[in-house]
Amino acid sequence: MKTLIDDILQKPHAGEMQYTSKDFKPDVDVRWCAGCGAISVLSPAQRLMPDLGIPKEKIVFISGIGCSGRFPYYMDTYGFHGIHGRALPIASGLKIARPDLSVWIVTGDGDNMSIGGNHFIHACRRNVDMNVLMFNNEVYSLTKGQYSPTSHRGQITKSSPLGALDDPFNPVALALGASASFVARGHDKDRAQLQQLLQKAHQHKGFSFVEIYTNCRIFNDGAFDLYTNAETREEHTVWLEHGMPLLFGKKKDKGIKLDGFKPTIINLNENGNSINDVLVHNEQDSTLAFILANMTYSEELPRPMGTLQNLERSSYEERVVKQIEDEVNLKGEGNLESLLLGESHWTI
Amino acid sequence: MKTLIDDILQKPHAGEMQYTSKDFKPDVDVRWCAGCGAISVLSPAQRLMPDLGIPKEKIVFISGIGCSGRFPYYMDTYGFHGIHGRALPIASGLKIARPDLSVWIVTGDGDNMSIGGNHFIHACRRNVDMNVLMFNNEVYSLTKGQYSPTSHRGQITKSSPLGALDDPFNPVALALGASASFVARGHDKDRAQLQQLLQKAHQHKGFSFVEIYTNCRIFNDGAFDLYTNAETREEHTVWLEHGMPLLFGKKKDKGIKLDGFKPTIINLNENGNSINDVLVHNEQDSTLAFILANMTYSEELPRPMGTLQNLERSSYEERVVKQIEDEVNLKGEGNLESLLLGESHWTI
Amino acid sequence: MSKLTEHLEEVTIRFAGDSGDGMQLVGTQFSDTSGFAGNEVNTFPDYPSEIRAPEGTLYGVSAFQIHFGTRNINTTGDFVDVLVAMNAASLKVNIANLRDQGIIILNTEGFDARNLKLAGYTTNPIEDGSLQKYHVVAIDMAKELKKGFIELDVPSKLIQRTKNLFALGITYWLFNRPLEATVSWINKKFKGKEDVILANVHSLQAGWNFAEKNEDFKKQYIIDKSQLAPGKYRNITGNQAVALGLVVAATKAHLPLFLGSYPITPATDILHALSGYKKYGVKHLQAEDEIAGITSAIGAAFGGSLAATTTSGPGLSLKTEAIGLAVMTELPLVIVDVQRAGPSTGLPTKPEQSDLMQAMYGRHGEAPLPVLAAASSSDCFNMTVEAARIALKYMTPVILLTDGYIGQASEPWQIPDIKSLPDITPQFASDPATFKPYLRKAETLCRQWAIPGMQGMEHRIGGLEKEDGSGVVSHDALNHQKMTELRQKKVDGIANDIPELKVIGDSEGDLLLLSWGSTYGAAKTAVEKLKGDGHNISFAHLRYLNPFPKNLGDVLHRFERVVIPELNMGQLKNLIQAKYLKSVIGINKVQGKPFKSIELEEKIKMLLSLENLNRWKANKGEVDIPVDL
Amino acid sequence: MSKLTEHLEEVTIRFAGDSGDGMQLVGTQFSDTSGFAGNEVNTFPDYPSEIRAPEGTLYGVSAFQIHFGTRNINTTGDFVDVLVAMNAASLKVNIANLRDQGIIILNTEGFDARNLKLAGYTTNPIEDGSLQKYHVVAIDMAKELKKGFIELDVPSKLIQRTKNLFALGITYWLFNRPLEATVSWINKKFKGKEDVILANVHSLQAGWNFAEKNEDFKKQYIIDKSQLAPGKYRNITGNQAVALGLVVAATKAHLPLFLGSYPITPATDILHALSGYKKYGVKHLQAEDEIAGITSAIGAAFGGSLAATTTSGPGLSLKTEAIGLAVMTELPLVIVDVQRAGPSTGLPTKPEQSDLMQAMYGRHGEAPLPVLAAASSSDCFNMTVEAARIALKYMTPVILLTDGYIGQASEPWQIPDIKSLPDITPQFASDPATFKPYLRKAETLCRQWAIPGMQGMEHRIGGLEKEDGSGVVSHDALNHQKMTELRQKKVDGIANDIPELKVIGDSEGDLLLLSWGSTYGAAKTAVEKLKGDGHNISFAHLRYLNPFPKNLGDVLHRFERVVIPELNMGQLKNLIQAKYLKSVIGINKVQGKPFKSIELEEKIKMLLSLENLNRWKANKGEVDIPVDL
Ligand SMILES: Cc1ncc(C[n+]2csc(CCOP(=O)(O)OP(=O)(O)O)c2C)c(N)n1
Ligand SMILES: Cc1ncc(C[n+]2csc(CCOP(=O)(O)OP(=O)(O)O)c2C)c(N)n1
Ligand code: SF4
Ligand code: SF4
Ligand SMILES: [Mg+2]
Ligand SMILES: [Mg+2]
Repeated sequence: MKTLIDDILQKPHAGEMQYTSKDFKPDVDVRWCAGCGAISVLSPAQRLMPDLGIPKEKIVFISGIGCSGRFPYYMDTYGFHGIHGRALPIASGLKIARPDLSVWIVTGDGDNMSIGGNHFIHACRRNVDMNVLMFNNEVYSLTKGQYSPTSHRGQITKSSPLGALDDPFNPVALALGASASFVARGHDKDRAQLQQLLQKAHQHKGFSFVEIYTNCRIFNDGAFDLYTNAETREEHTVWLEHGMPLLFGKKKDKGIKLDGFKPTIINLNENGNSINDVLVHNEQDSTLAFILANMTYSEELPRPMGTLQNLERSSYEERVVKQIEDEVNLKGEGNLESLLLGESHWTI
Repeated sequence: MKTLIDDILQKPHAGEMQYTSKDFKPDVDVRWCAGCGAISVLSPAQRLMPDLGIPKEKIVFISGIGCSGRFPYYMDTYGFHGIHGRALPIASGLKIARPDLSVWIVTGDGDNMSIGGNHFIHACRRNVDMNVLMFNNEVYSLTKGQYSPTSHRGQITKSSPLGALDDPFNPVALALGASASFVARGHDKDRAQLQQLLQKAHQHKGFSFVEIYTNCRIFNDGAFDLYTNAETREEHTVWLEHGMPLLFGKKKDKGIKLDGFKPTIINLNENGNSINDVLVHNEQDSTLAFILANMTYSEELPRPMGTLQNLERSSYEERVVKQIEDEVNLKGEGNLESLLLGESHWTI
Repeated sequence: MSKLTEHLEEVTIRFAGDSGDGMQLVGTQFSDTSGFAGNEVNTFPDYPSEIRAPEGTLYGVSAFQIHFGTRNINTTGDFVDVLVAMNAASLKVNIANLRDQGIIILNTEGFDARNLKLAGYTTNPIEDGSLQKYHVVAIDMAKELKKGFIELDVPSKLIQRTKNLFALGITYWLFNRPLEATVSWINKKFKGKEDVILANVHSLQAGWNFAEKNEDFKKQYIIDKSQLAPGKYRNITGNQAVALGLVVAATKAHLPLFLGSYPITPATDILHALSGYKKYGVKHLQAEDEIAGITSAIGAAFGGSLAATTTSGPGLSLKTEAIGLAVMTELPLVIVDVQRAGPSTGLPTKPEQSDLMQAMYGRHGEAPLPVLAAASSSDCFNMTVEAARIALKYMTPVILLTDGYIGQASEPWQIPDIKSLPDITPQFASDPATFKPYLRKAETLCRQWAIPGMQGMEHRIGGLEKEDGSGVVSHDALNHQKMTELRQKKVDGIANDIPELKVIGDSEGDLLLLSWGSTYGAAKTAVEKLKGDGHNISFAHLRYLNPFPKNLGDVLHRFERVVIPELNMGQLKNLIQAKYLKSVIGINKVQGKPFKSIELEEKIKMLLSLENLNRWKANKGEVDIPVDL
Repeated sequence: MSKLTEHLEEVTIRFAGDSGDGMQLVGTQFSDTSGFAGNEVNTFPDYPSEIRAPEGTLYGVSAFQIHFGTRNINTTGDFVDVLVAMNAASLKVNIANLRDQGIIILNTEGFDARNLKLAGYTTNPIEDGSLQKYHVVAIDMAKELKKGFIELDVPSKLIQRTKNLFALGITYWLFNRPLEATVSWINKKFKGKEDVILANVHSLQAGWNFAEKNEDFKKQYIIDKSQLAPGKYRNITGNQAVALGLVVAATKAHLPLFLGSYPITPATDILHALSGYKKYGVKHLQAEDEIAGITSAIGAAFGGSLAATTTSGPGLSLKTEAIGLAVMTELPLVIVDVQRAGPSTGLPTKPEQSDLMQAMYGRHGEAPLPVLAAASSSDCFNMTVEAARIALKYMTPVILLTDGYIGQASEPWQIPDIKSLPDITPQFASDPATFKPYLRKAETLCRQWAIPGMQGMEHRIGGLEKEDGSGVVSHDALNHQKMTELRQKKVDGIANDIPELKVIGDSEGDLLLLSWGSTYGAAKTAVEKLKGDGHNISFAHLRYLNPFPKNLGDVLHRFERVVIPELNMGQLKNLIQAKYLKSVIGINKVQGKPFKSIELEEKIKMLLSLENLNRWKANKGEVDIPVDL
């Protein structure tokens, strides 16, 4: 079953790979609006690529439709700008057919959670090894400003002039409900953090979902300011790091404590509270991940950022390859002649 | 804005409603295989209808495609046998347009979780007041036996002769992740329980999801025996009832205790364990619901049955109606002439 | 200083600038004011496809074109007479279409080194003589504005943002337009923000004053009033007209209106409009995708609403399966497709007429349904009401084709008197004793509509084949044949209920120009021009694509040659050849742009040459004109 | 007791019984054995649409029909000569198609009061004389079987379950067939279950013995061997043939095979087969829906696989948008549509040819792609390989149309020698220095395939319009025109790379019968019959629907009349009239069943009458024959 693809795959990368982030910048204008959050995600991604140690011809960026959909044009790798909502199945087909590739998906809250919602939950379940960066700006931007499945109730947009009536998805909770193995959240205002999350997503074997708050300057400006601006974010977000206590606040003097299943805030300077009372993060605990995910829309609690869940599980395409190998080991490689002959044949 | 529909709606039901379950049985042969679990769901549904106190012309059953899809033909109410996977949006459109109706959806694990998965999660989120009965037989039956998104890994079917490679969805966990307000599970072997769940689903305002284990005699016979057969089910399931301790076993002498977030089994006859150690169910606790949902595929723990979650939340179509009313109250009923005139016009 | 005046029949003006320059705003004002002034008007907004491209770039140019005149204004104008260019990029992008001797009003501020570079100019066109064949008025608008504001206490940032109104004021002077309409609009729009009102009104007036005083403006142009029927008028885009058409149709049918939709360019404006009509009782669901959009509409139709779904090409493709369900269940449904250039994502902001075959045949199985097409922005209103009428009278989904051009372009629309519009009667079942869901009316073959809530008519429908009459699921061979034919006959029969095709000009002869959809404007203009020049040519326009008007076959066969211009590769041509075996000459353009009337005029002139006719005859109709538009 | 023998040219036998009676199994055995015996064979399984309907009901009847003979076996047989009926319902459902004087072999056990009632018989047809015109052999099979088993130690329940083999044994005697093949199949199938083997083999033999001894069987029928080309043969269904075709095409192209699919009747068997080919390295994704099925295949194609997706009507509708993406990205993709009766869910288990227009035009925008159609079960193999060849050579999605009839029917297939099949060469890019993704080969206009892993050819593609050559996103007007034309020309050009249409019979004349897809068998049989009867008629069959064979226009115009039989309302007729302006006479049937050859024969005979010809001429080709099949 040797194929022409094998020849291509086995050809080693010519020359040495001494990439810098520049090698991943194609010679085109970036056509997002000035100040668009997407631009801030581009550079950590371009900076990460050299660190992966993967030849760039083995890296593929796949997107759907939306402002986010342009991303592949700005990455000098292989790229596929798909149709609306279908980046994930395109990527799944590619990765299953080509486990040797590093596959990245860039999508939006509409692309991934609205029209693409089904592919998203199935991708979570199936665990094909690929990395999804979902640019959540809580609005449909490319179509000029309608509410999206992550817009909040009451949000005024062009298609909800009197306020949206839907409650939003909580993307990380949905991913957990669909049993995604890696679930994280970052935002456009902290590129170092973001780069770290992307790196982790890459290292995780199986499906990795990174929700990224990206500000849309034009249609939903400031939606995440509280959680992303340098002045307020310390008070309004909490960073999740495996094995670390959930501390937040400018002076890191507040912590999350669990009261039963209910996260509450404690002040380390008060009432004899101590760091020992503070919840310690465990990426491998699905229930904890769900509790943390559900802090998302709370008015009082800080918004969780970082890695909510990181489980080890075999990836789907590994299983595909293994099933083929097992079968070949058991029965020998298929003989096409005998396949054609079938169960019974006769000769004339 | 009075319409012809209002006339129809306001016409009172002629005669008295003295229904029995027979009134809901149309004069047609039930064409499911003998012994099909679907048949066992039909009778509790038919028996429930008279209790609802709703004229039968106000009840609508909507289905997609699959063996379950035939359900509406066996209910002498209004019915719509839609296309594969689309029962939910058909039902949503109907219910939003016609909040006066009692809308029921019958779907399958393929119809609802495979092709219809996106509509499902959005329906959970949107909370239109309707009741979904999902016949989960962990296989595609109508198409004669392929694995479905609830089939277990390794399941041998016509399209997975060497074993399915996917991990299944846990439907109730997915519903919780998508923030469904009412989530329950029943099975085809206990009709009384089932009738009770359907009644509760009906009473719940907003979206109600009831997963129903239904045996497929032909393509997946016995898949749920452990959890549904009279001999084994007491040991292998636990019934969830609000405010009640999670006891199970033939003698109800075993209980579920939480060890942190981890459910464990305790024997009330051992080690001085007492009923006070046993977890008490709370339908309104989303974290608890998720913990219980995650017991589903555990090898050791009993499988949770009954109501996992039951939250109060305004229904989507109520909000639609209210937004219209508020607007009319604020600005008066729309004047069509002035709408046509628009922002600026001139006269010639 | 008194200036000359000149009378003109028609003018095309184009406002062009950077996305942030407010060109759409002043364009709309100019066009409204022209309507107020009693002219025929046709306008087209030309947005960049980027949301907000970097300032000064070629792809960031935003423009608005207005074609206005005394009579016969059917297109947005082939060539531009007056170009307002706020920066270098906007000049670069738009000059190609400027008529020789056309007027250019330039804002010199937008021609600094940076802007010139971004626009790809190596020398400044204002100075390098390259604009000699035009009449250029270069103005430092910022400077002029500052002058005017000296005595006012308004922040200078605010003043800078009103440059567009300064430019508008200039053009108002140029065409001797009153300022009142715009002034009152400004007052309404910025109510409460006194300094903004002040700044805008002042700039508008300053522009007028500047032009009046400036020597470069030698003449004022007068465009006489049109002979319009008396009545109330407004400017309307096709998308607005569809939204209003749906509301009016629901009202005339005494039904609630339900829209199930998913945003997509260039159809989203319809959703926007309807989502704002809460006080008219309109319900809408912005669904999770197009499939949910249409199926929710099908559910609402099952429940007795006038249901609609709106989309563009990719969305229509996704609705394919559900449209088949609507055909099978015979439920009323209005499907609006605002066509854009394909295939796939294609050129999403550009118009095309290439979904016709899909509208006709884009479903598995034999699934016929009526297909209509609107001819112009305001015609979108009529055809939407007509689509709803047919849907409700025949219990069928109907596809209405418009496109990104007429969807976004506007023209004056005579506002109808609602009371005078005919009622629409839904086909509700009434007698439970005789009720069967698939019993049909003899004349229309439409089935009865029994909706939940009607006692004694409980029944089940769905996508499986039904038994004639009873509607019970049936796999019977002859029944399937019968039902397939009935569905076809029902649609075919609508031909008896629609107007016959009207031929303008001789009813037989050498050449018939047959247009459909948005090509109407260009075709009509070209024909009028050709006739004016003494050519003999007949013209007809198709609004009904399925079924065709009853007399179409007759009309076609009365002409030696039939010419169909389309923004596709020949889709109507295809349909007509298949059905009438009549050879058609196609004029086809797929460039993401509407036809210019001059393009059609020239092609047809070529065809009208005796040489071409003879060649055509010799080749038995197999000569096609090459696509080289 | 020695019996008479009679030689026959062809026979149709139909095994019918309850779903649980094992009719599919014995049907398959009979058909394999007939193949072994050197006959031409054509078979059709006829399942109930219920999974397992209640026993004894009319809608629970399961049947298997085998048409076999010495020559010219192209259909599954118009009429049945021998009917095996295991119960009353199966008699009731199947008798209409039994030839007068046909043989009925009945199992009397299935005619008890309960069975008669369920079948809707008020009197027992065995006794009431209603079967007089047939030759009835009524057997109490249970009783006969018990007799034979007296000496064996086998549970009686097991014995009862082998009645179908008893019936098979009878039919083997009737046609003097050897038992060996079936015996060895039983041994293989039930390996390890000795008593099951024993029971089955014994019953088979007992059936044979019973018939030999029984006086009601007066004659044995001999069907002479066919003149088949020497080689290896097997029976194959169309769905199996597609699966094998894909594997072989991938092998010949030296590419991995990827299938992205979602189950749907009647196409699922292809997925089933391919999911079992793990040891051939086949990868498949049973996706969450049809959209994921095709888009995953597009992803795999981007990665260098021979990618395929398989479906039926509703699934094809859902794939609409993604097919447009494959057209725009110009990636190779094989799309197999096993057509079923529509619209919507329609008659899901029944065949139709009504997706042709959708295959041609069912996409928004101008999105041309090649469309092929297989003529028979075994031809599905050839046309699948051909579809893959075209997809890879031209970098294009290709739609292959089969249908539920040939998909599930089987016929003997001469197993090809793989080595002798031509290689397929994928159009891989090779030189990074000159690489551009949309550079095209001059002859084929196909673009280059650079897949991830190829160093130095990193590039981005997608659904937006591309600049010619560079593949960079472009909104340029003339570029869009050019690309639209290039995509069309590429597909049109394939006409130079496919066989010309062959006419069987005179190459010009009065009447050409033109078939496509699965109507091939019935059409061919009808033509042979008519020719045998001395009629002058020509015949041609189309496998390529887009582009058409180069000479199609010529061929059509050489005949006065062209007749196209289709299982739809005239879709190919439509295409041909549109393209060639040649009036076509349609014979159309939409009954969820294939044509009988006799139906076509009679229609054509009617057409061949002088009167009809004259009428046709007088009406200038506008006489159509009514659809009354
Ligand atoms: C099938 C289809 N439906 C609709 C659209 C129109 N459309 C393009 S992008 C988009 C929403 C994008 O929202 P999101 O994913 O949040 O992206 P953003 O622009 O906000 O980054 C829509 C509705 C389309 N291109 N294709
Ligand atoms: C668009 C479309 N795709 C595929 C099918 C074929 N199909 C019918 S039912 C079904 C799966 C049904 O599975 P499930 O919902 O579990 O129903 P069950 O038969 O098991 O009750 C499939 C794939 C279809 N009818 N329509
Ligand atoms: S519209 Fe919003 S999301 Fe899109 S490019 Fe501009 S800022 Fe970014
Ligand atoms: S196939 Fe299975 S699910 Fe379908 S009717 Fe039969 S037993 Fe029920
Ligand atoms: Mg967004
Ligand atoms: Mg199922």
